[in-house]
Amino acid sequence: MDQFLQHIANALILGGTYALLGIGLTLILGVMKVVNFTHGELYAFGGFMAYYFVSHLGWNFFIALPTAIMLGILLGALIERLVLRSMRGADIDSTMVAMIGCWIALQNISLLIWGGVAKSVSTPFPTEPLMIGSVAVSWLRLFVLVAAIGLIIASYVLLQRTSLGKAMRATFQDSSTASLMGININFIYTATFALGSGLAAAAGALLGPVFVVTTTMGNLAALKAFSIVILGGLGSVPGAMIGGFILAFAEELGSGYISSGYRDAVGFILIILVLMFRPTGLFKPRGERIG
Amino acid sequence: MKKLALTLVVLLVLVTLPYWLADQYYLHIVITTGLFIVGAMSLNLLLGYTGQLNLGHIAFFGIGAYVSALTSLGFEIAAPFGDGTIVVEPSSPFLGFVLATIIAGLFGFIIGKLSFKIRGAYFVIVTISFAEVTRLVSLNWVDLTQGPLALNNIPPMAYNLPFLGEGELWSKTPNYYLVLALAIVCYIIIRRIVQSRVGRAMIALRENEPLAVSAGINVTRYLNFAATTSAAMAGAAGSLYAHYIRIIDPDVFLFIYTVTMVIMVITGGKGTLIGPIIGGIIFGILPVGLREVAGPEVQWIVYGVAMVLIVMFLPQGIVPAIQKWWTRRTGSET
Amino acid sequence: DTVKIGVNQPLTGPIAASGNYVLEGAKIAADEINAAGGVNGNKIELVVEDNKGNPTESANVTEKLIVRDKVPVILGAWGSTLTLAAMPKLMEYKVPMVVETSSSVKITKSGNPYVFRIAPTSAIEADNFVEMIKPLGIKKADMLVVNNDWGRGAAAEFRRVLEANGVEVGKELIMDAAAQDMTSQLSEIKGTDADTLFVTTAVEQLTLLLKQAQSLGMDRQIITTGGSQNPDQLIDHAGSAAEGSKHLLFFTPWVPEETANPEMAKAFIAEWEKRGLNKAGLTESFRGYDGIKTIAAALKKVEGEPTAEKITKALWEVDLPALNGDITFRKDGVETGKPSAQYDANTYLVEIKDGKVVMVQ
Amino acid sequence: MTQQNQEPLLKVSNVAVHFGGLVAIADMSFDLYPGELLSLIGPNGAGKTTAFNVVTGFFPPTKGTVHFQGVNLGDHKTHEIAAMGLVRTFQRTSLFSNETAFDNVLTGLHLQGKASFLGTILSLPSMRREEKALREQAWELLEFVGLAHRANEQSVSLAYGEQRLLGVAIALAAKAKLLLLDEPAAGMNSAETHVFMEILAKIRKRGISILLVEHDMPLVMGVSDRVIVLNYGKIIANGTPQEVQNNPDVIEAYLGQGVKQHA
Amino acid sequence: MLELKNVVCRYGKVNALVDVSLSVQQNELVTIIGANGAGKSTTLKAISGLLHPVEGTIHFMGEDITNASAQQIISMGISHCPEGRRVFPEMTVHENLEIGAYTRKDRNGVSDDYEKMYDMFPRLKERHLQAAGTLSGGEQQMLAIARSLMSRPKLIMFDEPSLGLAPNIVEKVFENILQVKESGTTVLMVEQNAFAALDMCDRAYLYESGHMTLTGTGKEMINDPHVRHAYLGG
Ligand SMILES: Nc1ncnc2c1ncn2[C@@H]1O[C@H](COP(=O)(O)OP(=O)(O)OP(=O)(O)O)[C@@H](O)[C@H]1O
Ligand SMILES: Nc1ncnc2c1ncn2[C@@H]1O[C@H](COP(=O)(O)OP(=O)(O)OP(=O)(O)O)[C@@H](O)[C@H]1O
Ligand SMILES: [Mg+2]
Ligand SMILES: [Mg+2]
Repeated sequence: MDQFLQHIANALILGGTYALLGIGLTLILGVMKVVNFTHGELYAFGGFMAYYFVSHLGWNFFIALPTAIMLGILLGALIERLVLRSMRGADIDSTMVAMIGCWIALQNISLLIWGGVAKSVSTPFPTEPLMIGSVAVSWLRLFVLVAAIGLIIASYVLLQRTSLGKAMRATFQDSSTASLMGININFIYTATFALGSGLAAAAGALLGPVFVVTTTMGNLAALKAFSIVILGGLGSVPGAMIGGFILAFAEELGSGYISSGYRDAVGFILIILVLMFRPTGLFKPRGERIG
Repeated sequence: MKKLALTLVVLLVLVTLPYWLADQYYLHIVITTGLFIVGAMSLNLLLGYTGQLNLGHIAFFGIGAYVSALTSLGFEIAAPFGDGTIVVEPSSPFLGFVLATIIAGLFGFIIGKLSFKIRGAYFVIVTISFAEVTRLVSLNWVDLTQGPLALNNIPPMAYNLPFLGEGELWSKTPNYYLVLALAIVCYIIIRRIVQSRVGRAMIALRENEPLAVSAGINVTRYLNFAATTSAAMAGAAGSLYAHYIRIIDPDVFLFIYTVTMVIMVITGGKGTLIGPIIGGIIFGILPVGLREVAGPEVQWIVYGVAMVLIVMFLPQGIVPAIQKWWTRRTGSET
Repeated sequence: DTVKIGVNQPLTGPIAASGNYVLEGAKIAADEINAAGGVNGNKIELVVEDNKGNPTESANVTEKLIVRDKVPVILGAWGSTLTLAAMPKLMEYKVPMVVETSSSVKITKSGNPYVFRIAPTSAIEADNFVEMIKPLGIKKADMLVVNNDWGRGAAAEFRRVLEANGVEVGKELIMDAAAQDMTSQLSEIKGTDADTLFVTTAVEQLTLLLKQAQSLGMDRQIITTGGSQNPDQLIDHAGSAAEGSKHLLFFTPWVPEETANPEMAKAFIAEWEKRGLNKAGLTESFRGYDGIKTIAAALKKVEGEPTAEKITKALWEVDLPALNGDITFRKDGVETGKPSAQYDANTYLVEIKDGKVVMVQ
Repeated sequence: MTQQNQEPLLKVSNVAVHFGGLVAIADMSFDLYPGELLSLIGPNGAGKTTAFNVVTGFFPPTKGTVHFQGVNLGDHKTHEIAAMGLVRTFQRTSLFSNETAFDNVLTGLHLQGKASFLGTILSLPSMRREEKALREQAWELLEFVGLAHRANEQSVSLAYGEQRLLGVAIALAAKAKLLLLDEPAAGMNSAETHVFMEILAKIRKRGISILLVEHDMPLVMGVSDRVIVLNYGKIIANGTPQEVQNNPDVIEAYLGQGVKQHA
Repeated sequence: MLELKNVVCRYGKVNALVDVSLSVQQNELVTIIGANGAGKSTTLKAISGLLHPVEGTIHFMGEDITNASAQQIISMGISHCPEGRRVFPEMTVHENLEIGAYTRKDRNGVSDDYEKMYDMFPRLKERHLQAAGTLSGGEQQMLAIARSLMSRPKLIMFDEPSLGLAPNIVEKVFENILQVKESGTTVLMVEQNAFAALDMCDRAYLYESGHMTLTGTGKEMINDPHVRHAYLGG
């Protein structure tokens, strides 16, 4: 029983982590329709920035975090201007390959800079767990969960309520018509990608202390993020969150009660099953019709 | 006429390659690249013509490799039901090749069936998931696959033919001809498919599914056919790979391999017949060239940047760009 | 003129760090030898190739080293799968390879007479561990290992030794090499009444594991095997979580005087620090150093043009004081008719006590 | 024209379609007889296109049944229904965009071909013969709708009106017995509409029955044998163009006062 | 107010517009008629900056907008209701209207206009929370028209506004276009329903295969034998 409760607690915590990974991608993959292979790199970038500020410059974690996010936004904007802008209108697959190229290049640049040795970020939180009965929960990861939910709500409000968010959705549904509405689509493209990148960096900076920071930390993270966003339904922010929690529960319980070796397999099989019954994910916004 | 001449020249070069390509190491690169090009061509059948991106394509390659390796090595596993064990005696690599092709194709068919309603990004994630699951199975079903301990000492491809008699292909040259033969056969099959009514049906699915079905095209049937064929081809390539490299471990399922094939297809020009071949040659040779001149990280960086530049300046891919340039130059419609 | 030595290591990708450390160690050895005038008057030259931590690439670069660069001998290839992938090439071209890290038993038992392993197999490691069992008061143990040849191999061998010595072995769980979140496995182990947890995995994952064990409020003896987990790095990264954990190592730079050849160890460590390299690398880099030294020792015994064939023969006669111990090879996998060479390496057990590394006697 | 004595070619019985809470078609029943040109008109959002979608099997009706030549279409997929000879065009122009006009029609001829998977891979002579025949048919069809001169244009680069015609050509290629046209003349000026009327006449000469949805009253009233008026998913009138045109409800709900002036 | 001088537009190698000159005065209602592919839509695209002429100039209120970006041009007070609806499919009807008013700052003014639009097209009010992509063709057309009116432009351009609309709605739309004009907005309209269009406009242009071949007041055009024969089917 205790163990079951512990698994549930772990799943909740992990779900928060996954949701956090997903948010940045909902903007770029979900709304912008760019298959963004740099997501993992921006995630790692956030982690390394946090490491650099906290462990090298000795900054307070809560100053390092926003700074890392800002830099992530800048890097994202840079990528958009240098690579994506000239690929506007190119089909989704070519754009994807461009992103793959950036991914490979960025990852090895950071290997040049940081070397292959893992870095760890010291955390402002007590290392002793918070005990709820027999269930132990790490303070740090509790904070991650809260932050994740906070960021998710923020992005939801941004997309659904603010006029910037509406301009974003409009632009990526039909950019030439959007420009006829007086929307500065160049700005929107850059802003969206930069924001998504910032969120990825945020995830990296928040999870850096939880795990260790390595140049390849983004690879697995990105794969999970893709699964989550698509499981939830492209472009749906709540979808990404629910997707994150579903995946987390599947994996945690799967590995707890089936086999630790098949932990991830359980998640992937779940994804296949869900999509078989809901071919456009759990919460795909409607808008297609025939005729 | 010109075309025919060109084809003949290319064929001549390919056939004589082992003789003027002095360095065995280069021949080795040509062989492994060749197998990846077959993978890319088969991927292109799906991506380029039905418009469905399969980011788990390597799964079929890997399945082919394992099936073929296990057939030729034999294995012993606990029976799924009840107790007792299933023992499979080693048999000929050629049988392995045949089974690899069939079983990989079968999996392709299943994926096609599973995702008959699933399209675009959702199809992508289904295929990725499938590939990951196969990787994890190969990693964890230790009885069968040796898991991470890898299947090694895989025998080389062998033949037993009416006139040629028997033999095993230890050295590179025969392996090269084997790969060449496979590549040519796959090329011809793909070419015939896409230039026919069947190919048009696939393209119709890519271009406009509702219109296609209302024109009486059973799109799922054609998607399935494409998926099966492309998987079978990848499986065949995987089999040859296994008997050539002679060790297979779960890393054959690595995502980066699929990515490599996708790069080959897109940079070369998806939906064109030679696109994947051109892309394959470039991204097969590039790493080798780089290895001579740059440090490990730098090799990768250049590799990535090259990729970005190609799609930035030729978003359609290299081959369509050349075709455009050619028609503009000759003014002739092709 | 010069003798070429091929080096086949993972220099990019997830295990890049280890590969690079081994390479640095190899360079130190090479420079040292060349500074002393080389072997039989020939300078040695390292031809370095990156196998990207990927078996196919490992086969590719082995091919390249032998065919393009015409190296008569190779050092490689860190991971067992990487080594196994390179081995058919050794057979094909009859070129010897000194295996510096790989631990899989398979390597020396698959009838390949061109592999000379200076790394201890999990079996050797486990056997050496026997005398520690009582002192550490191990009654019941769980195991958590990375899901690869190394982890699974270690699990099997330690289970063998522990059970033979009356220790009950409980859960045996695995984790994916790339996994970052092991809380699920740990929660399961937390539920058992075992007194000791044996862990086999790379240092990054180990760091996470110790942290997560702490965050689950798990307190029991944790012993890590495999020798590539650097305690310094654990102290830096896991902090208080690393406290009390014990580690099986093959080289102990903290207490050079305790090593097999203290003078050599001191000199090596000094050179390492002089080159401004990360201290955490020492427990990996010594392998590269010993590997090149072994090859050099063989070269010394070769008269005239050093061919692969002569070097293979010469390696069998090597008797060399090295960082891990005095390296000599015994036949292994005799049953195959084509025995490989194995050196019975020394192993040491250290513990992390109040942020310091101390030997466990 | 209409042969009421005959078996209906298409029989729509008590069909209803709901989207969630929203009722697109409340209750619709009508018959279409062989050789007939029946027009289905009604206000925007009355449910005409939805009716097309149900009849051609794009989605099942919430209630009711559709029979074609006596066969219940309920358990048939769209491509099967097309194979029976029931083919539709789309209201919002729908083409194989990156293909030339010619290839669009050639693809539309799918059902005329037999080429099997194996036959294709072996490229049997019969396949090559068939291929040649299909290409000839494609040319004929382009001639038929008067787009032959645009054959090699990318279909996206055709002007709006031309794209409409190409849509009709693709539908014809599928060997329709009954053609469902959803606002084919939208975007054509009256001269072009006249040309299109002639095309309609030619189509009918081929013995193809037509169910027409159109907001261009001169066209509808000019060509229809019979007109059905749909409003809020219910049929409010069914009769000859004359009857319908003077039906006060129809004028109220749909035609408005200006209709005479436009006609 | 708006002036095109010798404008030439191409798609790839195809000439879509050849040497077209056209002008619209303050508060005029001008229509363009012509056959399929004559270049009517292209003209509007060129004006709103979706497409840049390869030759010639375009001026709006004295400013040269030949190569300005769509966004700049729109914010100068031009609104373009494009061919083929082009509503934002995954946004609700109301959100589409909101985007229509994207450039506007006057909150209250905007909310009044929502009401106006919903009065003009009650059907849209019924459907205001429906995803625009699931609307019927005609409903989408209404939405596109309403959306283009939301920006309170100085010059509004309609590309075949009557397309796919029921006759009674067409009348209503035309009435509204006249009202819009009365209220001081200038209108440039492409319309296939030539009779009605010519009947209501001040001046008209006739396009034939990329060339502007005839111009005059609506009445003149209606009575022109060539126009009667070729475009009024009379
Ligand atoms: N997928 C859908 N989801 C929700 N509502 C829908 C959907 N499809 C159609 N509708 C609604 O059903 C009603 C009927 O739509 P339909 O397209 O059949 O109208 P129509 O008669 O074709 O109109 P028009 O003449 O404008 O084309 C419309 O009000 C539309 O908003
Ligand atoms: N995107 C495009 N690419 C290439 N050619 C195009 C494109 N759009 C239009 N054309 C060509 O430009 C010419 C003018 O097209 P345009 O759409 O302006 O005609 P139009 O007068 O609006 O016709 P319609 O009344 O059918 O809308 C046509 O010959 C058309 O084929
Ligand atoms: Mg309709
Ligand atoms: Mg137009």
